[in-house]
Amino acid sequence: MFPFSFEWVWDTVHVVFHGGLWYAMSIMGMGMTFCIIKAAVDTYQGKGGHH
Amino acid sequence: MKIDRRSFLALTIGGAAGTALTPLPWKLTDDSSIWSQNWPWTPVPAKGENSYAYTSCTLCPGGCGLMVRMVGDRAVKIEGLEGHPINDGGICILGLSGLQLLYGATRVKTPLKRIGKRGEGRWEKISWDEALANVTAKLGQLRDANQSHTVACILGSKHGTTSTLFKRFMTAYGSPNVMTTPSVQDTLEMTLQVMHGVEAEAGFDIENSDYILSFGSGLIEGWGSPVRMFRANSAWRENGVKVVQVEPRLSSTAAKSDQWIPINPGTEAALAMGIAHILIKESLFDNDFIENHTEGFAGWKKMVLDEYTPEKVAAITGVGKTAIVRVAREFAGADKPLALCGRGCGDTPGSLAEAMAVHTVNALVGSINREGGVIAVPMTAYAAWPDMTMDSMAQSGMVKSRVDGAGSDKFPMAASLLNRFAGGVIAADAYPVNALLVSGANPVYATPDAQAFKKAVEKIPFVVSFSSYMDETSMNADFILPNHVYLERLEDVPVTAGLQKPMIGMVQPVVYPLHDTRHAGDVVIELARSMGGSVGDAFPWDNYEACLEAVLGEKWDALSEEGIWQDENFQPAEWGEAFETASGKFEFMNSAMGLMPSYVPLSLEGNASTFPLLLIPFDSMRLASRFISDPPFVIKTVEDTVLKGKEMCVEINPATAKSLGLANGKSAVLSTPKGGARVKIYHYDGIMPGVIAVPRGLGHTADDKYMAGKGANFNALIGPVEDRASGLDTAWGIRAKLAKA
Amino acid sequence: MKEAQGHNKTKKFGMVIDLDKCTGCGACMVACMAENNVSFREDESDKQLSTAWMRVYKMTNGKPFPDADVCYIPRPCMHCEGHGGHSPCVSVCPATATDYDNNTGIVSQIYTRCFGCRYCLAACPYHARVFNWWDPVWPADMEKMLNPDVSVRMRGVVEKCSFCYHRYQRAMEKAHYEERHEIEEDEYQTSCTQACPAGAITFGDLNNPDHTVNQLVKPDNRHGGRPKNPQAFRLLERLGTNPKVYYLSSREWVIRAGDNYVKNENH
Amino acid sequence: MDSALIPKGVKRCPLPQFGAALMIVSAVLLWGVFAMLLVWFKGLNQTNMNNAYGFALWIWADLGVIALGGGAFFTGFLKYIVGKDELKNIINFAVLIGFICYSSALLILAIDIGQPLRGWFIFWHANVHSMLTEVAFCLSCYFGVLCIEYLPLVLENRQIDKVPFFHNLSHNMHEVMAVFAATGAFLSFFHQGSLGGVAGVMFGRPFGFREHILIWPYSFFLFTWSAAACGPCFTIFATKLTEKIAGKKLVKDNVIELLAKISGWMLFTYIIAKIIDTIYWANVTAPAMGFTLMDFYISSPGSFYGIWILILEVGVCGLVPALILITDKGRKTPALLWTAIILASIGVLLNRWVMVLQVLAVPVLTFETWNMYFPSWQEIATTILPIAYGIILVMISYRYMPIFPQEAELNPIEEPETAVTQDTEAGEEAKQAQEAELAPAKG
Repeated sequence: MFPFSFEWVWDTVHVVFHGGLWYAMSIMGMGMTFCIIKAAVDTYQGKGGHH
Repeated sequence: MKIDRRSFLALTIGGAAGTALTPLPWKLTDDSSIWSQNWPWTPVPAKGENSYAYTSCTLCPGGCGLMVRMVGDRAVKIEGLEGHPINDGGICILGLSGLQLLYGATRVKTPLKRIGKRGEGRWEKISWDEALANVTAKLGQLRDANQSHTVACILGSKHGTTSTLFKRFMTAYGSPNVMTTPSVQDTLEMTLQVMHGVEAEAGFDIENSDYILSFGSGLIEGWGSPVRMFRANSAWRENGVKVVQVEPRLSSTAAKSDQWIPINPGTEAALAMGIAHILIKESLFDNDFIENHTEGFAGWKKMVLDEYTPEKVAAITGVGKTAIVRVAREFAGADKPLALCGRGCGDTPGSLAEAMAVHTVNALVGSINREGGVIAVPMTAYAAWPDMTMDSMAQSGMVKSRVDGAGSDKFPMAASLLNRFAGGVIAADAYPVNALLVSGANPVYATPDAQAFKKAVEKIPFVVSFSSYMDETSMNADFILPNHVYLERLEDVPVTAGLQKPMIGMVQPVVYPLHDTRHAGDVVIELARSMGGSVGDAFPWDNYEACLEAVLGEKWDALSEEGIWQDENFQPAEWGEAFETASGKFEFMNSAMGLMPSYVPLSLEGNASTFPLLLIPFDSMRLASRFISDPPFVIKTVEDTVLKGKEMCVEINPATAKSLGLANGKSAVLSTPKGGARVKIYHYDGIMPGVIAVPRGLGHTADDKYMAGKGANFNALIGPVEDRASGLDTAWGIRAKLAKA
Repeated sequence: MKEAQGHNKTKKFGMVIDLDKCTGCGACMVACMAENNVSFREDESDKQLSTAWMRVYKMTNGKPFPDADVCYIPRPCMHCEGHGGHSPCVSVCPATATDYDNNTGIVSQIYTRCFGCRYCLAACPYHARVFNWWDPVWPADMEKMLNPDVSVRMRGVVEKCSFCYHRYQRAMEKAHYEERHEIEEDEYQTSCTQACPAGAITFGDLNNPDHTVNQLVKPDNRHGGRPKNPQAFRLLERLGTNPKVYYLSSREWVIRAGDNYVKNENH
Repeated sequence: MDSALIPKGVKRCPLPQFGAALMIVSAVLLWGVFAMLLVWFKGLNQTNMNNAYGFALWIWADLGVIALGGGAFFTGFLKYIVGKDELKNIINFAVLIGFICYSSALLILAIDIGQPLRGWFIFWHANVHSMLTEVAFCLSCYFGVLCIEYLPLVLENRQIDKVPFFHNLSHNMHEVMAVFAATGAFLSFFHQGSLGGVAGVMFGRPFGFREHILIWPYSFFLFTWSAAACGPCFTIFATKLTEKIAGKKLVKDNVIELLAKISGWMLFTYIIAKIIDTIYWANVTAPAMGFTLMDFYISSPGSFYGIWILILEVGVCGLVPALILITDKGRKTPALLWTAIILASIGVLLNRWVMVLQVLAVPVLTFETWNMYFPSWQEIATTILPIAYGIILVMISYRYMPIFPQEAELNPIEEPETAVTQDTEAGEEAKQAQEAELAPAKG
């Protein structure tokens, strides 16, 4: 899973496979972080309240 | 309200997020998997110093050498002893499983006294002193009442010091009723007695033979010394030795042979005579031998030429004429041909006339006492036993007639007829049997017509088992005086399973006795001692080991050091000196006893209309059918075409099955005049139409759940048919019927 | 891939089983069970649930009486090489719990790594792999006979024949202790080979021309180890599993029964 | 009682009725949970699997639900990548179905493996050559995506939405949903395929093995394709079923028909590909291994796999629904549409069954016979468990979240006399809710 686990070999298969995987995960991670931070900011600016 | 919800949500989500960030969940995940890798209920074998202990196997007459791998004081694996003359590193499936007998759940751990009903399995643990006191008292009583002859003893083997001690005890005590587990060797001995006039074991020089003609012998299914036979079989393959198997069923032996000749069950003798006919008619026999070393050929020859023409034989056996002629010619054409008999693993003695017929086929080509032939191996009294004095009671007891009729005018040659014991006990013509001692045998399971035998045992008021295991015989005993398992004891095992040379193997303890058991030999000596008088005097040794050392004399050193003794410079007697018959020659017929090689049809129990099928047994290396039952490892290897769940499979030719409407794999009821069993149908193209076969060695009722309640006991389906010449059991099968369940 | 301690010459351990000599006695099965702490249960008659690393199958020629013929065929793990170590099972194991050792050609199984997905079971056409459906139990004193060289497998993992790899390790340790780099042919033999009373099983290094296995089958390594000996064959040769267990037989029907053929196709 | 939680502008059955229904389904759920616990504590001996049938009902269920859940990724793909905007009216439900299917798949896997506590080794000690590794990674990642896609719906619950932070969060998530959808589609294309690869790479199993393109066997592409084709059919089926139970229209026909048309063509093209694959496999791949097509379909003892199963899968449950769905009339005739979506769903399930169980049933060694298997009650219960769980989740989501944007519009609530004030408010908030819902589409 990680380059430091002993199954890891620096070959194309590993790089491509895990590359794609980490890529996808980071997109999701960053996406969510963005949303949460933005939501926090918006809330601070008083958006979205019903009153 | 709102506040609450908000703070609540915040708390939960914040809490969850918080915990996720701590190492806690990760640590727990890791720990749980580590735990799953070290479940406390999954055993971890203890380490220890590695070593090997050497001994011999006693689980069958084969006499293999063993090396037991030890880790500390644990025996972890039994392996074949390299360089041993019989098995040289090889080992059979049962021998490999010996440790499961040693460490298994079927052991009897202390002397036991029955408190429930016979066979109920309720026991009271007692001390050895109490056990011995009880047995001594009972035997003493009987002896005082002049009933010593009403005590019977059944032994697993007629050879070896332990058996001899029992026999010696019985003699000193005053009972002629010592019986041993029968086998084809008994019949072969008689054959040699009649035709050679010698007291000898039949040995077979299979390794040097170049043509093997087997009349139903399971050469690789337990016949003789199994591992030796396996090695021989492989050698035959390498050296292109031709093997012809005559048998109604495609057994493993038949499948491995170069030619399988299916034959009507029980007509093997007829084929042997048919072959003799061709040998004589085409004068393919060994002139020198026939001319100079045989007696009564002329007369017998006439009979053979008249009675056993290929046509007649073909009609009886179902074997084609051409096949008969071809086999006869091939046999005669070979340099060192050898004909063998003894069906399956050879536990059924079979008919004397048949053994003689097959032996004659060997004789005709001169395969007697020569390389690659049958060899009369004299029963060397290898142990020197001191004389003993028999008191009047012993003497009067010893002259009484035997319960099994062995040695009587009817069966003069027989030394033991276990098959007639049950009948004798139940009839109680001369006298009832008041006590029974059983050692190294499990007759309640292994004797044909097991039910009758059980009835007989029920009739005997006092039964003592010396078995190490809670087998069927122990279950029906009143006292169990458990012997050490062979891996715990010292013992000599003379190998008599058809070897060319006299050989003795040594059983040496590889582990300390696990339980409160005692060597049967020691127990016999103690019994005798406590009986006192001349009985006690007949046993001057302190214990079994002292006795063994004393009687073995100079062989002791060899045995205790090499673990084996064999008569290196033994040479089979030359034809000139080989025969000690009246004529000093090989005798084709014994007119005095009215014996001659011939085919004596066996009248099977049951009539053909109610029982249209012929049921025959088959032996398999994967099923122990003698006094040892299959350990878990071995029963595990039994094929699902032999045993499925709790039902055993019956082999039936698809054509026969079709005519009876029995589908493959379906349950059915098998019944014979003796008993019945629920079975599974197994369509097998390798069995003759009209004949069905079941395995021997299943259907145990005692022992542990790994063996008990699996299939049916063949011995409960068949009854003994006594050979009118020898009195031995000659039944090769029984009539049967199969019905849909 | 694991590095077999300190020697460089790559070996390819394999087995040759002479079906003309095999009597189907079953000694190999029990020799294996005793050596490798294989568990057992009350009812073992359902062979699909029975744990056996070595299993002896019965083949029949399908002909009616009296032309019927049977032949027993022992089946250990074939230790397939496939193409470049991609045996059917090794390539599918998601957790690298089974591995092809290029130094010995042995397919290993790491029980503590396996989490029991059974993909390897499904992938192996020889049914050489078995799953531990139950917790292993040794009744009475039978735990005493467990071999310390082989770990006992817990419930829920897959196990299979290892060509008695622990014996190889022992032999290598001994060799190193005696400052040898190589082991002799007879120093490393599997339990089944040692026990076979018929001497039907031969074991050794297929790459080593001095070893009997090599001489018996003459493997053609340029063609995926195909035997040059016409009487030698491998099970399911056509699947390209490239197994290291070879069989010898003088019977044509037996050799043909080793593989699948489309009707009227001759091999 | 729970009216405060029910979205504005829509009508729901009374709580007791809802509760009663919930009870019944929960009973089934508990039965499944009991079986699950049995398996976890006693081990896989609770199943009827054996060494010849290492994969069985559960793996089939896994492949099945993932195929049926394919509607989520494909609808998302169509809406956010291709830009079929109408689909916004069904995407929520598609996501919900996807979420249910994938969570079920993960649950079943957790039951299926012999050492659940070590299940994570598949990630930690990943063997990248194994299709299963790929499945595990993408599956769990995509499940993450589904959670992200499902979360806004939860946040849109009337009460939660009142919390400004959550309101904003769901709003922002809608803004970037395209990115997530794209990621989801990417992941799905792979793991759907890898599930096909599971059998396709088994070169020891002539029935399952397929020739490769690069590292992927044909079955890889066929699986993705069939999931994309049949997943939406199941989404439609679930929608229709919900409408039937709710007794009202929830999604406009044009939306359904659009989706039906697309999956119709997907299915049609898939079936053609499948037929070509079958022909090639039967004439080239299998014979090279010594098998003819009929060797796989003989009804010998222990095998009930006759050629009928192939005809049923490809013909009845493949070609037929495809033809219905690509015709305008077929889509517009309710009866035909129902038939088509049901057949298509069965078809894909049948395909997964064959690619798991028949693969193992076929004897490969000449001296072995067909393997027989019938699931134990524990297997069946644990397989029904997800269905019950799914129903419950749909019930709750439908009751408390604005799953169907068009519901209010399609089922206007006629003003009752009582509780006037509340209802005017209701109207207001309903509008707001809808704006919030429509926002991403605008932005």
